[in-house]
Amino acid sequence: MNQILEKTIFEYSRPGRVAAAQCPPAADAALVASAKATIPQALQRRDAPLLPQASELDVVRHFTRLSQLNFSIDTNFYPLGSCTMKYNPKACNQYAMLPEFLGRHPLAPASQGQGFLSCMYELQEMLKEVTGMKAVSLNPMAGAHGEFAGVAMIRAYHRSRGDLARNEIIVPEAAHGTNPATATMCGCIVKEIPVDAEGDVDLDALAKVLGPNTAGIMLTNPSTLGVFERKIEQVAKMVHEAGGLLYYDGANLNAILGKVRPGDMGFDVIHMNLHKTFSTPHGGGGPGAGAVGVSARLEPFLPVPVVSREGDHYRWLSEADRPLSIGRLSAFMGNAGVLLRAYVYMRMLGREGMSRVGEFATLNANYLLARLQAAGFDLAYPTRRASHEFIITLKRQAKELNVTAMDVAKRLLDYGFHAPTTYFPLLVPECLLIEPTETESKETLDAFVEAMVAILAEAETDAEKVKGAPYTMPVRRLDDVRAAKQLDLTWKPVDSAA
Amino acid sequence: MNQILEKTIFEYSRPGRVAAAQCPPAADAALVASAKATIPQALQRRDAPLLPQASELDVVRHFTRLSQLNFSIDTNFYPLGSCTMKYNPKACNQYAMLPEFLGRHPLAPASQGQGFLSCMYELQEMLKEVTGMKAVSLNPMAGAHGEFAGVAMIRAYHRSRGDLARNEIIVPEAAHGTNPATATMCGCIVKEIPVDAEGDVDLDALAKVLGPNTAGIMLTNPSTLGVFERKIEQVAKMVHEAGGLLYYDGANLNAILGKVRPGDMGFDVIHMNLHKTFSTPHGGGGPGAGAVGVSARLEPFLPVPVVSREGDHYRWLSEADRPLSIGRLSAFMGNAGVLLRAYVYMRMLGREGMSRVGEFATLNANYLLARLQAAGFDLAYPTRRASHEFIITLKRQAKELNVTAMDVAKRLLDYGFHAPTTYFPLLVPECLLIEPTETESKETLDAFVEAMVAILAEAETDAEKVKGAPYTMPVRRLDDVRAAKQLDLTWKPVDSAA
Amino acid sequence: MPFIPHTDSDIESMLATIGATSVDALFDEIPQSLRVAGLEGIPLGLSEMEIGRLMSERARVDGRPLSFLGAGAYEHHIPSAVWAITTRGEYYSAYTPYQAEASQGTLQMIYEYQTMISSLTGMQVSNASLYDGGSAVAEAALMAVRAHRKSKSLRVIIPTTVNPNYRRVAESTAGNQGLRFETVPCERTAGVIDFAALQAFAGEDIAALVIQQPNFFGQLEDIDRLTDWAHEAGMLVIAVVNPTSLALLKPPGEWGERGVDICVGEGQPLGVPLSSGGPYFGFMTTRLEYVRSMPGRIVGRTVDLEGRTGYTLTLQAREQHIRRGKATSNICTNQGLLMTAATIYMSLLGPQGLAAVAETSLARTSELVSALSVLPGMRVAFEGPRFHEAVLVLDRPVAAVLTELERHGILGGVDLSVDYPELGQALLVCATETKTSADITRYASALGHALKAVRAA
Amino acid sequence: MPFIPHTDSDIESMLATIGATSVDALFDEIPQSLRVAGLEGIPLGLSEMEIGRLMSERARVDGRPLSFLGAGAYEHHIPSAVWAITTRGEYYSAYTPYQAEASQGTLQMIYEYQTMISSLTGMQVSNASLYDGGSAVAEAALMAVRAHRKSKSLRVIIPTTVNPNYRRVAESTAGNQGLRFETVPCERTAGVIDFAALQAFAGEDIAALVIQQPNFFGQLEDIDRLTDWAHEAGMLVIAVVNPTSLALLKPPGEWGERGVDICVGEGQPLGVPLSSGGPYFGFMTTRLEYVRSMPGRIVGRTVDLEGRTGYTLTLQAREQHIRRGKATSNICTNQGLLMTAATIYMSLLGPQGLAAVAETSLARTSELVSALSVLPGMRVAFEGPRFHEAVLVLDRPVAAVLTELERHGILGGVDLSVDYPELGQALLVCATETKTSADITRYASALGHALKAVRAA
Ligand SMILES: Cc1ncc(COP(=O)(O)O)c(C=O)c1O
Ligand SMILES: Cc1ncc(COP(=O)(O)O)c(C=O)c1O
Repeated sequence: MNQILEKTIFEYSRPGRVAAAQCPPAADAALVASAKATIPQALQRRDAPLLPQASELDVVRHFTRLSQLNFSIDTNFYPLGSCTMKYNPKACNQYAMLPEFLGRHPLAPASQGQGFLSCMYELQEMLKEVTGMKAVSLNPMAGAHGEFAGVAMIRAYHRSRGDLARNEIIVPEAAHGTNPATATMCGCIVKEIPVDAEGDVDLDALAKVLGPNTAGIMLTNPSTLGVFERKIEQVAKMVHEAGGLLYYDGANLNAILGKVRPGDMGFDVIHMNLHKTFSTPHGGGGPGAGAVGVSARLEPFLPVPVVSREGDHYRWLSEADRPLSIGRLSAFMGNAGVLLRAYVYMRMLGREGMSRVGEFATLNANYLLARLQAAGFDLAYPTRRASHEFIITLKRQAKELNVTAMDVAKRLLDYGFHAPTTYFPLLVPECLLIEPTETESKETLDAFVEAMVAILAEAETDAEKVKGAPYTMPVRRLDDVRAAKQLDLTWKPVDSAA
Repeated sequence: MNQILEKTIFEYSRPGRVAAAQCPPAADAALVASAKATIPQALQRRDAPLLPQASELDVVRHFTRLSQLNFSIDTNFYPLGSCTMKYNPKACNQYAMLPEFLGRHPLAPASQGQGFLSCMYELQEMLKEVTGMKAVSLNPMAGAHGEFAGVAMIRAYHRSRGDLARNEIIVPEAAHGTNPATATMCGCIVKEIPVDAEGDVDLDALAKVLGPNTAGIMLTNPSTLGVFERKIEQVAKMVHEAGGLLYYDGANLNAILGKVRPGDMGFDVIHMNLHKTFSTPHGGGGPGAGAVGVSARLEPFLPVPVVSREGDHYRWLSEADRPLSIGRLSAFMGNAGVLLRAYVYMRMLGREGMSRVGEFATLNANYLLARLQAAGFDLAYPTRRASHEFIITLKRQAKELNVTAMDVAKRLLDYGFHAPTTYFPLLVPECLLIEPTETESKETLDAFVEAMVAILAEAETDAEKVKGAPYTMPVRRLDDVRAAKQLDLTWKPVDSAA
Repeated sequence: MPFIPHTDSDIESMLATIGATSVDALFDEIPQSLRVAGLEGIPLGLSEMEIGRLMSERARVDGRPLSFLGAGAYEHHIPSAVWAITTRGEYYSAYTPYQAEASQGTLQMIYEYQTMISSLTGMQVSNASLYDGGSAVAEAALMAVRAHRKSKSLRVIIPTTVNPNYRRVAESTAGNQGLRFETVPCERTAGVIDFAALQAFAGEDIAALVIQQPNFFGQLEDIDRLTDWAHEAGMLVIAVVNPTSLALLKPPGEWGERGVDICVGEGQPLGVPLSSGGPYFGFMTTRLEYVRSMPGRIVGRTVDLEGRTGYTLTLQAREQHIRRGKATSNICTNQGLLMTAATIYMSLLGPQGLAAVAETSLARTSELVSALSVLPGMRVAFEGPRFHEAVLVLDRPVAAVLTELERHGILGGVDLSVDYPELGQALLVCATETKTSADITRYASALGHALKAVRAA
Repeated sequence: MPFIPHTDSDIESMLATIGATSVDALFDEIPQSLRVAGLEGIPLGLSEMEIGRLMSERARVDGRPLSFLGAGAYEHHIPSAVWAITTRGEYYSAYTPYQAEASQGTLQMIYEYQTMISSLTGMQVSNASLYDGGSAVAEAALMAVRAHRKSKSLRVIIPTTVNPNYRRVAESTAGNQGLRFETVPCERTAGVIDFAALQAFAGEDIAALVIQQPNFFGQLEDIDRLTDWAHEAGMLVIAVVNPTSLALLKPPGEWGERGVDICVGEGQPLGVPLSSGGPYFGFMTTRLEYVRSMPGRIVGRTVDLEGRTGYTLTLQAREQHIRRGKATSNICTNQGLLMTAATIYMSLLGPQGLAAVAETSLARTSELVSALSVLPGMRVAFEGPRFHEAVLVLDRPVAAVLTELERHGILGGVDLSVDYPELGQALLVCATETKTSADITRYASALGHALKAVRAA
């Protein structure tokens, strides 16, 4: 990590400086002048925008140095529960970035994109197969976007049957924030239900909320508690009998890839986070891709466009072909480049590799669980198998040593490990949700356990040390309260001394 | 910079681990077995080589982390005299790495390489123009390799005239080590001559060594002392009259690009470090490219192959076309990919950009010189203009404060600047040879001056601090003596605890 | 096993530690009845070498035609440095910067992005990206309804001069929350909002007016008049803009007396490859007063324990992971890497470079329009100022002409006859700075042939 | 000004600081008579956009034919990770690691490389690369002469089974120091060194024997016998090897009773793209006893002031920057970045992967030879074991047949009729793991057509 803090790019800026190689060749000046003259003064910009005026070297150096201030999969182990931070194969990037793929315009005719479209078609087919769904649309641009598509389809389905009252979406209290947020985005009412002491859905509570207003339930299985929902068949039965549909949040698909399929569990609609299970990069916050899969009865409602094959020819199906579609969620077809990466990844794994994902993700999680438990950490669900992830709770340490989950998380950074997910799910106090993924080696897991043990020892002998962490990052702990109170969201020229 | 030291890749290795996606698809097992059976046991390998058995993620992570332990142009200012560490435009890399260029086999026929060959031809032409030479060969793979080609041509020239006694190569004492080493490689005897107090060649000394054995003289101008050799025309006259030829070491071409041409100064043969003046990357030690240019009388001796244009068609000239050639210096045609990068760079600069290189390299050097001098640093040649580089000497500080050029160099690393070239040329005591290049901004130069001033102040108040530097690098100062005495050149499995 | 590092002995010792007899035993909580038999529909795995060859072959099938397509996605020069840096593992493979201390690179970059895009649009604050231009319009509509202090209306006016796909996305997204989109036709001379038709809404309770500039046809709207009218009518104003154009055109923050309230758009022109439609990124900027209604992540500058400057995600109470069902949006993963590319792009181009891109695109489009419209059977649909797109009307079927042009390796534009039948056989063409005069001549000459090959209707 | 950051005010204030009136004044020490007028021969500068388009067009002209060429440069699968990492700015734009503390990345990488290549060749020590395979052979000959303790001979035997271009490079390089290369013909049945002819040198004072394995024809030499014979005759032995083949073949360190003395070769097969011939890298390994005679950089592991492990350049007293005219070579800049790529390649492939590459190449070549040699007028030139190349002899002009194949998009091999007229119309073909059975079938079928099109001689 670069210990020398990097000033902002604006501080490299000097009036009149320009990375000249990037300017387009000067078009005929008279042509430009006469074209500009067609634009009335009132429509023209007066002052230049505050963009850096920097040399190419300064820009390259600045952003290269900035990059070194980041943790990333390529440099660090990232046991972030629910996020599936696995290795992103370089091949996926290289082949998605072939010049022909990059240069293809979204509105280029299908005749100029059979190569690309065939990848998309095969991706749809493969996703159907691994999820057990009947049809897939690749449009949604992230998990939450897929959730939106899913709930919108559920609503459209009920509406198409004249079942207009169904506007309640049930979510377990441990659900990811996007689940209730999505329900709201879709104009639904959120009904939260508790889980029982072993992490399964509380069936009595479920029975109570089910009714004629039930549109559906959103679940992920294994749940965000890191355990497999054992009563899933019963849940499906109850919800279906009540006239609701089941939505599967695919964020945890990695756990069961090739082992169980959401379609077989009774789910009617599912999104897949391709940036988790299918290893497209997280990119420091995105892009993702949240393809949706549906059972046969929801197929007409899928968002458009969808690729179809007709003989040897591939083409997009649009509104005209799918009059019941919930419509378009993206100006074009979603995150095509991300989809290409997922396609390359899936083809490299293949049939046999696909099931290994679930197996080794689960093996790694259970191994890490066993070792951490042996090292004295408390599990949130000690009687359960871990799926691809599991939760430890530092409630005891917080009480006895005054060291919180956040403190341990920050201290881990000093040991070169990204922190696990903290304080999610909210219902487990002082929790760390740990997901190692299948791509990490036993040695890495062992090193992580060692770091956790060392931090526990520090917490016992020198809690202040842990509470003051991190020490070796480019900055110490940041003042979030100040950030929210004294909003400073854009750089201003007067700052240059800062 | 990553402060967590990185173990060796061998320590990631575990028997049986394999980055499976990289293995070729299994060919028909029977075919493999029968093909292997044709190879006698005695010719087969018994034990597997000590290559890492690592996962793809471990390899990516290891080499990414290692990279962060480096300084580089993309992250740091590098005022390395004689090395011309300028910005390497990303475009040069991107366009040299187009799949068609990367995939082209060196023995592919010219008919399958007109695109590539046209670039090479135009590169030859442009290099002729900027150097004032009559013909160019692109073969040599670095500066020293170009020097070799040059001296070999000088020898071949004399030999072709029956002038067999000429085997002495004159070099100024300040010359780069590759000059005398090259003379030896070519079977010549090295004659060193001194420079005068102002850094020009000592003409009396030159006159004394010139004679019937003189093959030629190797000079760079501006010299490695950072000053322009003012008597160059006289030197040329004297050497030519003595029957010798003049060799121009193009390492310092950046200083005079578009301002003066070696051909016009009277040089008969020249090499160009494309990895300096023409901005191909240094790559942590290479590759470079050391194209050679010659006056008309040396053209027949140029190393082959050379691209020629015949009508609209480009082809390689080889031994058959150039019977007097000194021959082949590379198995194929030299560092083609480097040459493509130089081509892209030269086309982007163009005619007007080419002269700006010399101008701004010189402006930056003279500015830095003026500021450092004002800050109290001693210049080696205070009466002279700097060319693209200049020398300061810390002789006084070494004596008064016991702080050496090496100490200052190491301390600069802590300030985020790569050290200038130290202890070269050898004739200036405690010297720092400083070359900022034209691609650095005034602000960067100013920041460097500030660091130098700060270090000088430290040297005055706390010399031990400077002598103990660096402190913020991944390692402190290394024990070079131990490295040379207790040779440890390869990792051994027993080391794994190290 | 591709991407799985486990050796046999690893597996054995890990199982021993767990106390399980086999990997399969770890799935013992899953009802046996649900277990998958196999995935026969998935082909066997390929090595990287094989997939590389397959992808290269498919890419070659698609080729690289000379394209004059625009309509919301634009071919611009992308400096090599942009993606060389963006794909560095430290950006590419990092997670959302929730652990601020280990993510200062991404966070500072977002802060710099927020600064640039705010300034470019003339607004005060920005978020850290939305999915794309279309979804940004939808989010803006939802936000306007949420943020409007004086109106509870769910109605938003979105004229037909707004990109039809943006309108569709807005409808399918925001329609679910009951938003109703009112339409206003385009006026047929200048191809801009029919102001008279718009005025019909005066006096009604409407949350917002959406104005796209340049509009979908490339024509320039009279943004000052529209903005002031809407504000006077008690509506918020949502601008939808092309970021490249803002190097030349008045930024939404300065439209009319007060400037717009929310500004969104497609970020693709800023260094993002066309890539068949994505990943792109939507941008959104607004007034400071509305920042708490904004969806998406926001980065703020603050200090650490020792008083040093640092960056962190802020105002998270708007977001789903804190506020859940009451969040401003359900967005979580956004388009961070594309925003990274855009930040590097804007840094490399600078105000001068971006202005040159805009001017050159403007000039090339005017050159293109001149070259094409003189051909027999071709005419320019609209008069009045435009940016880098134009609608041409043909006297014969556009689709057939485009197919002819394809045979010359040219993608001649977007057929508008489906989305805008009222315009007749209309074609939307675009030329950016990537097109040379020679390209334009080539197009004109191919079009000459194509027009001959297709009979006039 | 591309790549120059100076603003007008920078220039002004810098000149003021210097005390010069103009930039031009800074050149006042250069005789006016020498000043260049202009560079009319150089075209005007292009923007990155323009050069990008030009290069893409030129690349397209060259295409991507199906190639069966070898002869010293081999098409292998290169994992994407190799160049994604190698081109990271921190490797790509770093200087030679003279400042060790600021170059631990490059230094440790070289140390790891030295370990791998030493083990692959079965030798004790390695340098950090030479220019290419050809120059490595030349340097090895010079080194052998220098290192030989008992002989002052300048004669080195280099049989015709060694790559003819390596022989040429050795000659033009080492010839200048008076080295004399003796040749030995190849024996015509198995295409290997004619041992009888070699034995004629017994008793003479010769510094070294060069043995290439697999030899230029792809055939395997009887390396144990040759090595022992040379050692007994008082010569040093220089091995020239293909690194891929060493995953299968006996490493030079184990040839004969004592192993060879110097081992060199072309590193290109280890992750370096063909790229029209370079940049590649030469490797060189040797016995510890000869390390001080070795040319090129060497990295050693040591400790820092605080006892931590670190890496540094060592034994620099061999090198030109210290020893000047008495250095072991004039090499300075080497091929560091290619060695970086090779180190990453070897790490990704591992012993198992590299063995699979070698075996598959072997198998594919045998498949290729079977498919081609059954065609009328074709025969295999040599019997005996080979690796992944083979010589075929035709009954008609090779050159004409190759030209025919080109029309089918196939580069059919290297025409040996110029370098080895004694073999007749000979063609050197190669198939690596990149070739599928379908490719081979395609070649065979095209060859069938080509043979028909060219009349037998
Ligand atoms: C369980 C769960 N559901 C949904 C999501 C939302 O996915 P995305 O971030 O791609 O919108 C996430 C991602 O963090 C998740 O972990
Ligand atoms: C003056 C001078 N001459 C020659 C060389 C040798 O060039 P190369 O390292 O490319 O062999 C150098 C490079 O360091 C140099 O500075």
